[in-house]
Amino acid sequence: MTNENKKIETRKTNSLFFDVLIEKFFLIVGLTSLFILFTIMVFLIKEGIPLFKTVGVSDFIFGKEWYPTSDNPRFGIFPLILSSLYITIIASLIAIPLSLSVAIYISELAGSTVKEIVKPLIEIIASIPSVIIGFFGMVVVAPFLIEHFDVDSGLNLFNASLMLSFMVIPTIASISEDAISSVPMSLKEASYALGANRWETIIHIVIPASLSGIWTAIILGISRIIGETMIVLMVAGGATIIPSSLFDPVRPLTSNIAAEMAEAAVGGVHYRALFAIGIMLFILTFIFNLIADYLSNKYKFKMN
Amino acid sequence: MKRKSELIQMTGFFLIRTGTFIVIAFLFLMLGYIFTKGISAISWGFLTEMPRNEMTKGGILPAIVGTFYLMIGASLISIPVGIITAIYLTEYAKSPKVVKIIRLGINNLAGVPSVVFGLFGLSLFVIFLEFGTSILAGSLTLGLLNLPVIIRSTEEALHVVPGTYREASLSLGATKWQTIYKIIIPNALPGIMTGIMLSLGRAAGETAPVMFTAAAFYTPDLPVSVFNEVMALPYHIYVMATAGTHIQATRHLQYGTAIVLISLVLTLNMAGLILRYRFRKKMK
Amino acid sequence: MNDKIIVKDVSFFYGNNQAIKDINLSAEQNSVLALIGPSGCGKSTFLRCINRMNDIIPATRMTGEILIDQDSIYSPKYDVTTLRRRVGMVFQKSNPFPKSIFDNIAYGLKINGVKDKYEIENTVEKSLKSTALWDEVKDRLNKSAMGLSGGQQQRLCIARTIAVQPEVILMDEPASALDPISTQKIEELIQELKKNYTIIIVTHNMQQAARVSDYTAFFYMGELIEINKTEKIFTKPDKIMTENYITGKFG
Amino acid sequence: MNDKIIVKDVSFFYGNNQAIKDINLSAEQNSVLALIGPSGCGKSTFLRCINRMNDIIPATRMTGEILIDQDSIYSPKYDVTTLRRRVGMVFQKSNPFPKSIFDNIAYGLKINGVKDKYEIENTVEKSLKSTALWDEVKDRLNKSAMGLSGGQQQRLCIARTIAVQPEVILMDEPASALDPISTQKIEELIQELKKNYTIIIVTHNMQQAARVSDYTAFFYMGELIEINKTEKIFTKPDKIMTENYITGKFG
Amino acid sequence: MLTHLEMDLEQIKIKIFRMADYAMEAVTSSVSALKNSDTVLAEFIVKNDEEINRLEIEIDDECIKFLVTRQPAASDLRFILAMLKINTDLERIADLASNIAKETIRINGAPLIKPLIDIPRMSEIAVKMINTAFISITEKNVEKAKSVIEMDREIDELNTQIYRELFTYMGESSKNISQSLSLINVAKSLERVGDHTKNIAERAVYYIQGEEIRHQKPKV
Amino acid sequence: MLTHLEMDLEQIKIKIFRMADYAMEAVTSSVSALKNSDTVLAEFIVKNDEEINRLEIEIDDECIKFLVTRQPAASDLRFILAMLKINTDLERIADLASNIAKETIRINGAPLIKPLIDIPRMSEIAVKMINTAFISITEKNVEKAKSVIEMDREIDELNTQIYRELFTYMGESSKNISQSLSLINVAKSLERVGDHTKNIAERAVYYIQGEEIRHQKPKV
Ligand SMILES: Nc1ncnc2c1ncn2[C@@H]1O[C@H](COP(=O)(O)OP(=O)(O)OP(=O)(O)O)[C@@H](O)[C@H]1O
Ligand SMILES: Nc1ncnc2c1ncn2[C@@H]1O[C@H](COP(=O)(O)OP(=O)(O)OP(=O)(O)O)[C@@H](O)[C@H]1O
Ligand SMILES: [Mg+2]
Ligand SMILES: [Mg+2]
Ligand SMILES: O=P([O-])([O-])[O-]
Repeated sequence: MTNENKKIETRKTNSLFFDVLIEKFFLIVGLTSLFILFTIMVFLIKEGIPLFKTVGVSDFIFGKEWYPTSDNPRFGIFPLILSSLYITIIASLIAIPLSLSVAIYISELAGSTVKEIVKPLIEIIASIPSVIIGFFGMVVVAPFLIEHFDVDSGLNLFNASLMLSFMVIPTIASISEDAISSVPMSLKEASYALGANRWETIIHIVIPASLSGIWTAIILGISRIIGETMIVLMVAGGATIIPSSLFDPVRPLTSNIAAEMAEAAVGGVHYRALFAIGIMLFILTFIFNLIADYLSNKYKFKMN
Repeated sequence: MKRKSELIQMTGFFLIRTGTFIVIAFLFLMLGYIFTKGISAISWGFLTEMPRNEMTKGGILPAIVGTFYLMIGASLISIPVGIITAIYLTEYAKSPKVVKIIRLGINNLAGVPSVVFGLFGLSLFVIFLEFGTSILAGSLTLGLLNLPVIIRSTEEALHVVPGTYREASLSLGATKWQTIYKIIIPNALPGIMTGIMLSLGRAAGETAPVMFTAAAFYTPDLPVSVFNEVMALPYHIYVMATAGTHIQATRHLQYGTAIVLISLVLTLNMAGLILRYRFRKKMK
Repeated sequence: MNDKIIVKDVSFFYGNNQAIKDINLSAEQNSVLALIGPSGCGKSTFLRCINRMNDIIPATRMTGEILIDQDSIYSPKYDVTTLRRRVGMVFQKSNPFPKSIFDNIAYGLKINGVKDKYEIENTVEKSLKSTALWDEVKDRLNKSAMGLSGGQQQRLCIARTIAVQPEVILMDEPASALDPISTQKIEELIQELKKNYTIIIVTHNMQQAARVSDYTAFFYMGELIEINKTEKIFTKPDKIMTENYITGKFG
Repeated sequence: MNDKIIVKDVSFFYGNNQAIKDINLSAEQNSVLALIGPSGCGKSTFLRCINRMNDIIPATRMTGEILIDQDSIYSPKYDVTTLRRRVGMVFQKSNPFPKSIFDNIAYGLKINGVKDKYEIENTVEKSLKSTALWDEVKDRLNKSAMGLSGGQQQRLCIARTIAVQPEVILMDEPASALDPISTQKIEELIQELKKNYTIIIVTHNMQQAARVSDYTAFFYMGELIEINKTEKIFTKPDKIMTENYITGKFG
Repeated sequence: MLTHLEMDLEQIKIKIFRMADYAMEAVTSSVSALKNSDTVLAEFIVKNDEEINRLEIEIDDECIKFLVTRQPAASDLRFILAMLKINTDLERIADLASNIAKETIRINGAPLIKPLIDIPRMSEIAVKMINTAFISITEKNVEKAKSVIEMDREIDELNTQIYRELFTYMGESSKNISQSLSLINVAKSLERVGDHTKNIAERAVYYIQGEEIRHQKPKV
Repeated sequence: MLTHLEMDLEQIKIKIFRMADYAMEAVTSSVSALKNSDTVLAEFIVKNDEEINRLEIEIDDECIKFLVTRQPAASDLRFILAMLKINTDLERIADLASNIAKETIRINGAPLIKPLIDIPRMSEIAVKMINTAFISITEKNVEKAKSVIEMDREIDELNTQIYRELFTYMGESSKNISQSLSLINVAKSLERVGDHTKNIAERAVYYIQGEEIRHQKPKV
């Protein structure tokens, strides 16, 4: 006994020192993300802020004309902002109900086999690169719109919104579905046990109980819509006008950056203006993410 | 009274089923369309040859290779940093405040639009650090872009490992690192792998950041150094579909490239999903 | 005889796995029947047959007949939501809805078509009083039910159940997740409730069965080994299996 | 006196919240000490002070002193991993590692530097035998431990603990998640183990405390109200608070 | 508000007190029947013993039920255990009273050989002992319980005294033998009532303070 | 392998059997001391009673411990309850034996007025009763237990017979009175030993079949 004891007793004191070392190292690496976020801000500001030496802030934001390369360049991004706004609203209006249908379907209606098929399918959509969706919008949806809706160009506000909504549906659906499925079975059973049917249970118990999770999903979805570049670049049409119809071509903020970066001279005013748009996007999505973060924390708290 | 609620229930279920059907139908429509249109373009040569005749003929080898380089480059950054960050957050960080701040940073990093990442990569790596438009700059940008994906899925995987395992291991006299290394990481491994797969898929499909930092419309040769420009599949599709001189003539090549890209991304994701599915099942 | 519930030849299958086998028993009106037996012996399954809660589990099958007040509850013309209102259920883990205390109780009324605000308020108060919870919560009816302690939550769940005026209350280990003091309160409550309801309770705790019930049924491997007056079961059971289980000489 | 563990003026704080207050007690070698008291009274917290398991919870603080074999375990020169090997712990929910049965037990040996294969095999067998598990699992040592039943898992966890030759075993409600039969087996096991170990067990179940322990300590709101011979506590406690708790006349 | 547990305990207490009342009543009446040569009353007492037997079984059952359902500990357990044994003692006391009544029946109205003074005195003390023992239970008063044990001495002494007296009587005339034997028997019975009451008091002490005081002083 | 619960029960059983042995021994010896006018043995018996008292308390304590720690139900509970009461009866039986021994001491070697035949017979029956009662417990044999109740009749009859006989003796000569009273007392004591043994048997029946058979036939 004592003999064996000794064997166990001769342990590795150096492993303790190793432990401390590892912890320190991990801390430093752990701070990388913060450092990156900070660096992004620094570089966006460094490249973008000097714009405002030549262009006033309100001219920039509320200016209705965007002629970066003309002899008398004007850098008003108001049409771009409105384009982004409209696209976001319309895409959300399409995406949210569909996503919630999918989420409720998967978590509440589908049998286990169907569920095991549909859920991966939705996750497949999530992984399809946006350039593919944009490509599809260009080569299939646009001609379809021209043919059936009597519009001049199939690349327009509506097409972009449609494609964007298709892109975010999996995001919203799967986060909402997580929230809905994490409503404990016991709550549903309690509701059934009181004589409620499935629909009443879904509407009165399940959805309210998962509401903040669903909100998180929606906010994150919207944030993704605002930030998406390739789809709008390919199917929004690219006109810097203030849209007046669903089928007007538009140019949202992101696609503007992507479209013009190549031709903007490094360090020039145009270049800085594009970075300034980047700053706007950064701030905008930052705010949305804070909201989503807040909501999901609140949600976590509730479920405990 | 009960009749009425049954009626409401039927209507509600009908709407939900319809919505789901629309979404699924759209997916099949899209994939089906692209595959039927593009399958004829796929051949061994398409995958292994250099493009010819201003890219109206030949294959897409450089784009495939470029995408692989970018994926690998991005992983070299994001995997170690991501996993270590996740381990730090779940296992080491003591102060809830620090965790909260770091996690907030990660969430926001995840929310930064990819085009903004592109801008950042452009200004920092391409211009400031003078890497030029290159594999290096692109990989770094994609790596940072992917960091939150890896961190989150690793964190999730670590969280799923029951706290009781930690306690059990510690209570047997294990040190913290022994516990992490011998108990926690092995148990979380499938979950971590999931994150890696998903992030690879994402790296392969991202266009906007690559566009600014790494991608060339056309390179005659395969890259030989990390400071070379490369072609990349998504950018290739975009350019051919919007900016080429022979947009209509190369349609079937565009479809073909789309199929290759989709297959690549879906394979990676599928692998990730299967791993995750197994992992979750095991953890239950 | 005043048998509220009569169970005839009931078997239940999860897929091909038979969880309970040819159960025959009856439960007297205004009495407490306790179901005891080792884990996995089918107590919960049997309980959930009585309000057809097993209906919601796919790939399951029941044979036999259950009568409540002489009506066969599995007959096609028996409405399952009506059944569940008449046969309330309280679960092992307290599961209040993440709503206010008031709404938790009002919910059952609303889905059962009660619209009159005054009536709802009245019933909420009555139910909370009969679960001895009123004094503890009357000043915070609009606060979330999640803020209550475990024992209070469980009593709220009982209040929620009796608000829809069931006749039978099924309880599946209602106190097993509670501390002794809360457990005691629940047991006291069961004693009170039996004046107005017929109660069937599943419990792992034999002493609890002994304390609260009038009749005890001992299940083993899906079979009903013995049902008898509780006192009889605990001092002089008829079956040797019961004796062994009761005295802890099992296995 | 042969006091294995001596606790002096121990207080413990979660942030500003004092969970236990000035606890003084001692535990005799080769005896079972049961900690009882209502939920949240600090039993688990106290238990986890003894193997410094609370160290891993951030923002906590302990004052006072705990001596094991006259050594102050909170002194800076006392290695915490050595302490935890000497003071084993078994948790409420059985938590075997998702490894084979063999590896579950071998793990503790390996991390403690035992490399000899023969020695490891030997110890695994011995530990499984002393938890009466050997016969049940000897043919499936390389199968996953997750395939064992709840009670077997819990005994495996005990085997895993004793494999590293602790002197003290702490148990935090080791049987509360088990059915009565498995519970009984664990209780029998505790009776056997006390021949070689000093055991401290937290339990909600007063009868369990009465059955397995030699001494019982009653905690209330973070304070140690009474510690005494178990028989004394359960027939004639000194403190009226203990009496009330034991007889269920609380609150 | 009483909990169900307390109500159950109260129920048992009420019954055992009723039983004590019966026992005291039986002792008093049996001696007064003897004194007044009241054969009818004596017969009634013998008959009534059945009622007490019924009550004994009832109390035992309730105690057992309480043990099974309540798993009592500490004072509750001591209470139940004390009641279980006190119950037996009370039944025995009632039996002894009925023995006394049977002697009365045997004497069958024959004139008493001497005026009864000490025997009623014994029965008074016995009843007082029972009463005090039960008061000690209600009041949880150990001193009172212990005083019962003291009183038993008096009864024992009176018994010895009566025995001597009647022994003398018997020697004086063989006519006296039969009745003397009866009276010795009665006195002996009362002495045993005292013994049982002493037991009750000892059990009361156990209930109240959880201490065993039986056999601390050697028994008489 | 026995569980700890079974071991605890066995422990109690062993002690109560030892107690029964003591009691039987005491009864046998007390009567043989009387028969042989063996004052030394008688004194030893009186002294030895303390040992039995100690054992009684020990058994009670173990039963209480068992109740507290094991929360017994069904047969285990019935066993413990039976033991608690049987324990009291045994102690009382030993007491009665010590009473008999005290009478021997009182007679103090004086020649016996008649050869003792019926009294040893009574004691034999009593011992056999005790023995049978405990066998019935070991074998869980209700019939044997009930046979004990039958045997009690014999003892009662012998007692009545002895009483009559001695009554006649006393009438014949007043010299006989003192010893006759002693012998009546002895017989009475043995009759009571029978009574207590009957109680034991009744409790055995309760333990074995969970049925109350006390007071089913009116008591003698
Ligand atoms: N949803 C289910 N699907 C398949 N089998 C099930 C399901 N629920 C229970 N079973 C099986 O049916 C049998 C009876 O289970 P049940 O839950 O009724 O037992 P129980 O007596 O309530 O046990 P416990 O005391 O552990 O709650 C068990 O063998 C169990 O494995
Ligand atoms: N990690 C923690 N952080 C903050 N407070 C805690 C933590 N763990 C416990 N507490 C608090 O400390 C007090 C004592 O808790 P502890 O878990 O020791 O009680 P317990 O007696 O073991 O209760 P139970 O029987 O429910 O397990 C409680 O008030 C609890 O809320
Ligand atoms: Mg169950
Ligand atoms: Mg605890
Ligand atoms: O009533 P007793 O026979 O014990 O004196």
